[in-house]
Amino acid sequence: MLVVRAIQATDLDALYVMATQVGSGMTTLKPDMKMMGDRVAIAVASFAETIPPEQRDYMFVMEDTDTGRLAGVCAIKGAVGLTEPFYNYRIGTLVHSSRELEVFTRMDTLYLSNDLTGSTELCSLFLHPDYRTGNNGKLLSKSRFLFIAQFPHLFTEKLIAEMRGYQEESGRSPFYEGLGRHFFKMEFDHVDALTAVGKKSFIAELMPRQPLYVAYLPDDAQEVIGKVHISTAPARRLLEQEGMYFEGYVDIFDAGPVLQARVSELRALRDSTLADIGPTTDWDSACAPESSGEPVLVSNTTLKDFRMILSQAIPVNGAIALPEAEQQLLHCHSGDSVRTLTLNPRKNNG
Amino acid sequence: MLVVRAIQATDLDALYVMATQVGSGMTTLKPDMKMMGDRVAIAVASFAETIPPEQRDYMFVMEDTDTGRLAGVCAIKGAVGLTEPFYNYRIGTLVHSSRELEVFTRMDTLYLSNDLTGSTELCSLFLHPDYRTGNNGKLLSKSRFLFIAQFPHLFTEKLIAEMRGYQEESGRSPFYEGLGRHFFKMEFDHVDALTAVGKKSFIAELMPRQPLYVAYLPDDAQEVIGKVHISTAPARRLLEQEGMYFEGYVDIFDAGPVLQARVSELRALRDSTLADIGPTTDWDSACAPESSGEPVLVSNTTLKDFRMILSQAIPVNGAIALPEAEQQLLHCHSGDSVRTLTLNPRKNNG
Amino acid sequence: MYVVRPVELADIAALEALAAVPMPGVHTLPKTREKIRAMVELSIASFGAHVDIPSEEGYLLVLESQDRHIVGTAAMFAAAGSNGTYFSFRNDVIQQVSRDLNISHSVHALTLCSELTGYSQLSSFYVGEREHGTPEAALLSRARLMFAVLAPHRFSDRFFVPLAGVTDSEGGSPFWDALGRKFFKMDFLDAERTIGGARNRTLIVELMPHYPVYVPLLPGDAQAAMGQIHPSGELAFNLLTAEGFEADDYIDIFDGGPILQAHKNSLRTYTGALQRRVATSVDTPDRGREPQLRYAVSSGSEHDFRAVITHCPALDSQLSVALSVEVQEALHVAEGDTVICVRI
Amino acid sequence: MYVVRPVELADIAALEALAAVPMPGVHTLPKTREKIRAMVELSIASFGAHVDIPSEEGYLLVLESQDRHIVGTAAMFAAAGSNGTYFSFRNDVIQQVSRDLNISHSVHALTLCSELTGYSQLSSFYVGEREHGTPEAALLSRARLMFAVLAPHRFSDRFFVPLAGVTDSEGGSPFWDALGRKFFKMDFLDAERTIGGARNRTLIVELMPHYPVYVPLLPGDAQAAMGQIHPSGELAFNLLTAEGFEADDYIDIFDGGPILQAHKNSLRTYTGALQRRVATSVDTPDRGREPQLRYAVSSGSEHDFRAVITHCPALDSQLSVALSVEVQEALHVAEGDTVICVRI
Repeated sequence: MLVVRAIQATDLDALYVMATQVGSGMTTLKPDMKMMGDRVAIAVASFAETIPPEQRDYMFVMEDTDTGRLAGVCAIKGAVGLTEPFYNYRIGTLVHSSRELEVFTRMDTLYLSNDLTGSTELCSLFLHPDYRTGNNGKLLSKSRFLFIAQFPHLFTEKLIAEMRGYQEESGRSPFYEGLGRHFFKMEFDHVDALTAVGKKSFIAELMPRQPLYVAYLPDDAQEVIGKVHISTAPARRLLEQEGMYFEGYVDIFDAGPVLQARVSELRALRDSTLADIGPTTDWDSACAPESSGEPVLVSNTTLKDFRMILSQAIPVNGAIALPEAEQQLLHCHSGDSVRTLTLNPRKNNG
Repeated sequence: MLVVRAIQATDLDALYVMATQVGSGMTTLKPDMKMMGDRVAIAVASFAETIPPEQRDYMFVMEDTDTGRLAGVCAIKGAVGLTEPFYNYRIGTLVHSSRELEVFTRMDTLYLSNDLTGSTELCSLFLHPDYRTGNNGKLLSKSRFLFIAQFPHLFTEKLIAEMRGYQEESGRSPFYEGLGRHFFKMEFDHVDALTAVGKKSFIAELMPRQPLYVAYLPDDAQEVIGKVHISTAPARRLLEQEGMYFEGYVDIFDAGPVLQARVSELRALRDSTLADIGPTTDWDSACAPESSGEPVLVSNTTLKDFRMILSQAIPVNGAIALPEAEQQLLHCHSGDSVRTLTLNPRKNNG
Repeated sequence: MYVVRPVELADIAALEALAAVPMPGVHTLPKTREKIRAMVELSIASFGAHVDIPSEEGYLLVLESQDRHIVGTAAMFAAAGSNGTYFSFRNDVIQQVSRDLNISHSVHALTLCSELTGYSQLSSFYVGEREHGTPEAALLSRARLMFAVLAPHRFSDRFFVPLAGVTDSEGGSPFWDALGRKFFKMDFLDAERTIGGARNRTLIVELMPHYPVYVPLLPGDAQAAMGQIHPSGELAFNLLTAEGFEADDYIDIFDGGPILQAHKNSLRTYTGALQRRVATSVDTPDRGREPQLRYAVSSGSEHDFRAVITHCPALDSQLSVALSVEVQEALHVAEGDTVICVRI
Repeated sequence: MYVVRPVELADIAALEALAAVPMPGVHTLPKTREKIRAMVELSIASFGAHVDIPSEEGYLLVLESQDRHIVGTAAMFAAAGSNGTYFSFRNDVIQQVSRDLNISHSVHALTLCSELTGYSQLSSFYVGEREHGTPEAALLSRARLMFAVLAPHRFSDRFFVPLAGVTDSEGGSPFWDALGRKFFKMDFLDAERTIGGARNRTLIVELMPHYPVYVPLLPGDAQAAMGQIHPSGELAFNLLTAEGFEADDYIDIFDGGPILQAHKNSLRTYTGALQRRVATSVDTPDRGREPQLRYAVSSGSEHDFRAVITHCPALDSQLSVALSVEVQEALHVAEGDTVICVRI
C-alpha cells in the first residue's frame, strides 16, 4: 500500500538514494547530502511548527508500506522570495492606437517582476519510475491540496507552481536563446545551475529591466512562452484540475508557465469534506450521489503526523466506512475525523 | 412585482427619464438622447445576435410590472478596449535587495497597462432611489451573473467590473491630486468628463509611461489605492459574493479597484442549475437541503427575451414548482426549463 | 564665383528642377511645387522677421554658380518640433556588471526621446554632381552656421542634422521592418508618406514603443542599419563631422539613420569665426609673398546674408581682411563693413 | 609664486592637515591617513606610468604657496567607474503634447544611467580660505585640463565633475530622503559611509530605482535640492562653468548635487591652449608698452608637470613666450622648451 506522509529526519538516506535517480530539470532536489539534510531539518521543524509559517517547507514522501521504500516526494514552500528576490516575467498587454491612422496594435509585453513574492509554492514533485502507474502520480501531486484544505490558516492567499518550460529534443530552449543569452552570454544549463544553488543576484545585475515587447523576440521564442516541457504536461494537467491557472507569469529563463490559484478557490477547499470513521446508514447511502467506483483521497487531520491514502470508501453525510487496514495507514481509529476529496473533479451539473 | 429583462427599443424614453436622476460618478449613463439611443440600439442588436459577440452590449432593465415603470438598469459589455485603448494601473511588486548591505526592500509599483483589453465588463448599474429596499439591489446586480451562466459561450474568459474610487467628502480624489494632476494639469471632474465622452487619446499622450514606485506618492494617495468610493462599497460586496476579486488593477485617475473573475469560476457558473417548471415529488423534497426561506434567482433560457425574477420556490432534483404568476413574468410555461441560483451564496460546509 | 544666398521667389522653378533629382530620405527638399513655394515663403519671411526667441522660422540657402544657376540647397530650422516635439531614438549604453559571475559587458538600447526638441535643425543639404567635394559644397554647408554665428538669437545653442538611413533596392528599410512596422503595421515608404516625413506628430507617441528597444534583440540587418547613412548622405556626413558634429548619440526613429548633433561651442565655425573689417585687396604680382589661405567669408548683415570663398593671408592676427572688389560686390559689402571669416 | 605640481609622498602630512578641515560631500579629499597615502601613491604611479588607454589612473595635483605650503588640491581620474560603472541620474525632459486638449508641457524625469562611465572625472578640488577667488585657484582647477591637453591619451574626450549637493544642518539630504532612503532604508550619512562615496557599486543597481523618477512627484524640498550645490562648491562651480562645463544634464544619485560635464572641444583650455617656445624675458622699464595679459603656463612634459601664472603680451600671433628665469625654474623648463599657455 502507498501512503503519503510528512517527512521525518530518518528519511534522509532513502531520500538521497532517490535523488540520485532524478534527471536534470528538477533543480530543487539535487543529490547533495548537506543541502538535503538542511532541507529535511526545515521540513521536520515545519510540521512541528517550531519555525514561523513563512519559513516553512512541508515535504511529503510517498512510502510503499509493503517494502518500506520511498516511492516519491513533493513539497509545499510556505512563502517564496522573502530572502532572495523571486523573479518572473509577467505577460501584459499594451495597445498602441492612433485614431488618425486607424491603426490599433495590441502588443504583448514582458515585465520583469517580483509580484509573486510571498506566495506559497508547490514544488519538488518526484515519483520514482518504478511507481509511475495507475493513480500514484495523482495521489502524490494532489496530496498537497488536501493538506492545504486541512490547514488553510498556514498558507497565504496565493498558491503557485512553477512548471519547467519548453525545450527542444536537443535540450535547446528557444526562449533562452532568443532573450536571456543576449544578456547572460552563457549556456542555459549554466544559468539553470546557478539559480539552483541560490546564486540569483546576477539576475538583478544582468537582466534587462525595462518592459519588453514580445514582438521583438524571434518567432520560435515567442511561440514557447507559457508552454511546458513535454515531460511536464501531465503534471500541469493535474494542477489545472485542482483549480490552478496560468495567469500570465512565466520563468525568466525558459518561459515555463507559473500556475496560480487563490487558496480559497481550490477544488480541495471547496469540495473536500470532513467525515467521521464509522458505518454509514442505508438512508444516507440512498441519498448519496451514485457511486461510480471513483477513488477518494483520505487524510488524517494531524499536522505533525500528516498521512494520506487513496481509498474506495465513500463519505456519506459526514461518515465514512474506512477499512481497518486503511485506518492503520492513517494512524486513525473509528470515530476520528478524516478529510476526504474525490481524486478526480466531478463534472459540473450545469 | 419586479422583473429584470432584456432592454427593448421602446424603453428609451423611460431610460432617459431615469438617467436624469443619476448623480455624478456614473459616467456611462448620461442623459443624452443621442448617446442613449445609440446604446439601446446596440443592446437590442446584441440580444438579437445581429452583431458579433465582442461588439455587444447587453443592457437589462428592471421593470415594476405593477406600474410599468423602470426601476433600474444594468449592463454587460461583450469586450472592452477593442476600439479605444482601455487603460488601468496594475499594481506589481519589485524587490530591491542587496546581500552585501542586508537590505531587502519590497516596493509596490504601478504599471500603466492595457492588460484587460478584450474582457467582458459589468457596468452601468443604477437602481432608482425609490426602489432601494430589500433584495432589489441584489436582484438587479446579480441578474447579470445568471445571464452569463445561461449563455457562457457569449463571453470571454475574463469578467471585470470597474468600481468608483475613493473620494473625500469634498469630492477631492487624493490619488488624482497625488499623481494625475501633475501630468494633466486640470481638475479631476474635467478629466472624468473627457473620458466619459470617449476622448481618451490624451491618456496615451500625457500619462507617464514608465512604471512608478508607489512610495513616491503622497501618503494619502498611497492609502486609497484600490479603495472604493463610500457609496460603492455595497456594490463591491455583492460582486465579491459572486466570486469577483480585486486582483491589483485600479483606475488610472482615482485608483478605484477593478474586480475580476474567470467566467468559469463564478458562483453562478458553479452553482446555478437548470430546472423544469412543474411539481416536485415528496421524495425529492425529503433529500433536498433544508429550506431556509432563502430566495432564489430564476430566469428563463431565452436570449432574445431574457427575463429574471426573485422567487421563493426551491428547485429540487431538476424540478421547480414555480407559481403561475411568476411563470408569466418569465414568459414561461409548465415544462419549460429555467435557470436557478440562490440569491446568497451558501456557506462552505468544510 | 559661387555665392551662397537666401532663396528668393524667383528660384522656385530652379528648385523644382532640383527636386526632380531622385533623393532618398525625408530630410531633403520638398518635392511638390506647392511645398517648395511654402518653404521659400517661410524662408523669406524668416530672414525678414525680427526674432527674439527661435521658434518656427525656417531658412533656406541656395548655392549659385558663376553662371547664376542654382546648384545646391541647404536649410536650417530655428527650433525642431516647435509645433510639437521632435522624436528620435537615443543610443543608450547600459553597463552590466556582475561581480559574482565576474561578467561585465554593455548593452545597447534605443530609447524614444524628445531631447532634440528645440534644437536648431539643419537639413535639405544638396549640391549638384559637379560641385561634389568642392570647397563650394563645404561653403554651402557651413554658411548655415556662419549665419547662426551672425544671428545667435535666431538659433538654439545646440544643432542637429538627420541624415537619410540605408534602404534596400525596393525602398524598404531593414530597421523599419524590425521596429516601426510592428507598431505601424505598414511599409516604410507608406509610413513616411503618411506622416509626411515629420518627426513631431502625436501619432508617433501613440504608436512607437514606450520602452527601450534592446538592440541585441533586433535582427542582424536592422542592427547593421543603425546609424548607417544612405550613400547619398556621405558628403554631408563628412562635412558635418569635420565641422565638429558627433554621430553617436541619436538615430532616426524610422530608418535608423544617424542624427548628428553638437553644442555650438564644439563647432569649428563657432570657435574659428573671426570678425574682420573689409579692406580692398590690390592684385599685386607679389601676392604670393605670404601663404594664401582659403576662407569662407560672409556678410555681417542678418537681413542680407551672403557668403563666398576667398583666399588671403592668415587672419588670426589681423584686424581687417582684404577682399577683392568682386568679392565685396558678391557679398554686398563695402570697405569698412564687418564680415565673418572662417578657414575652410 | 604659487606652483601647481603633482603630489609627492612628502606631502602626506600636509594633506592630512587639509583633510581635517570639514568639507561636505564625497567628492573631496579622503579623510584618513591610510586613504590619503593610497591616493598619493596612485597619483605617483599614474604620472609615472606609460598609458595607452585611460584606465584606473588617478592624478592628484597640489597648489604650493610662495612659502612652500600646500594650500590646495585637485584630482583627475582617467576613467570613472573603470572597475564597474559610474552611476548618475540623467535629467530627462519628456515633452507632452495633446492636440485634442491643446495641452503642451514638459515633464522632468530622472533616469538612473551609467553614461558617465569611462568619462574622465575631476574631483577633490579644494583651496584654502586665503586663495579663494584668486587667479591661483583658477590655475589649480585649470591645470588639470592643461595636463589633459598635454597628454590626451591619458584621458577621455569627455570630462565630468560631481559637486557636493545641499545638506541640512544635521547632514541630512532632502533629496536622499525623498529617493534613496526609500530603497536603502538608511540615513544619508550612513549610506555614504556604507558605500564609501563610490558611485560604481553593484549594490547601486540592486537597490536604486530601475525606472525614471518623475520629478513632479518628489516633495518640494527634494525638487529644490536637485542640481543645487553646497555653498562650499561655489568656487569650483564658477571656475568650471567659466571653463565651458555644463550643469544641466546629470545629477548625483545620492544628494542630487550637480554633475558638470563637457566634451573637451567645448572647454576653453582645449580651444585656447597655445603651444609656445620658451624665451627669457628681460625685465625692462618699458615693460608696459604692450598690454600685459595673464596666462596659465605649464611645462610640456608629461612626467614633470608643473603650472604657474605669468603675465606677458598676447601670445596669439607669437611663436614664443617670454618667461622670467624664476618662472622657468618653477616650471622646470629652459629656453627652447615647449610650454602650454592659456589665458586665465
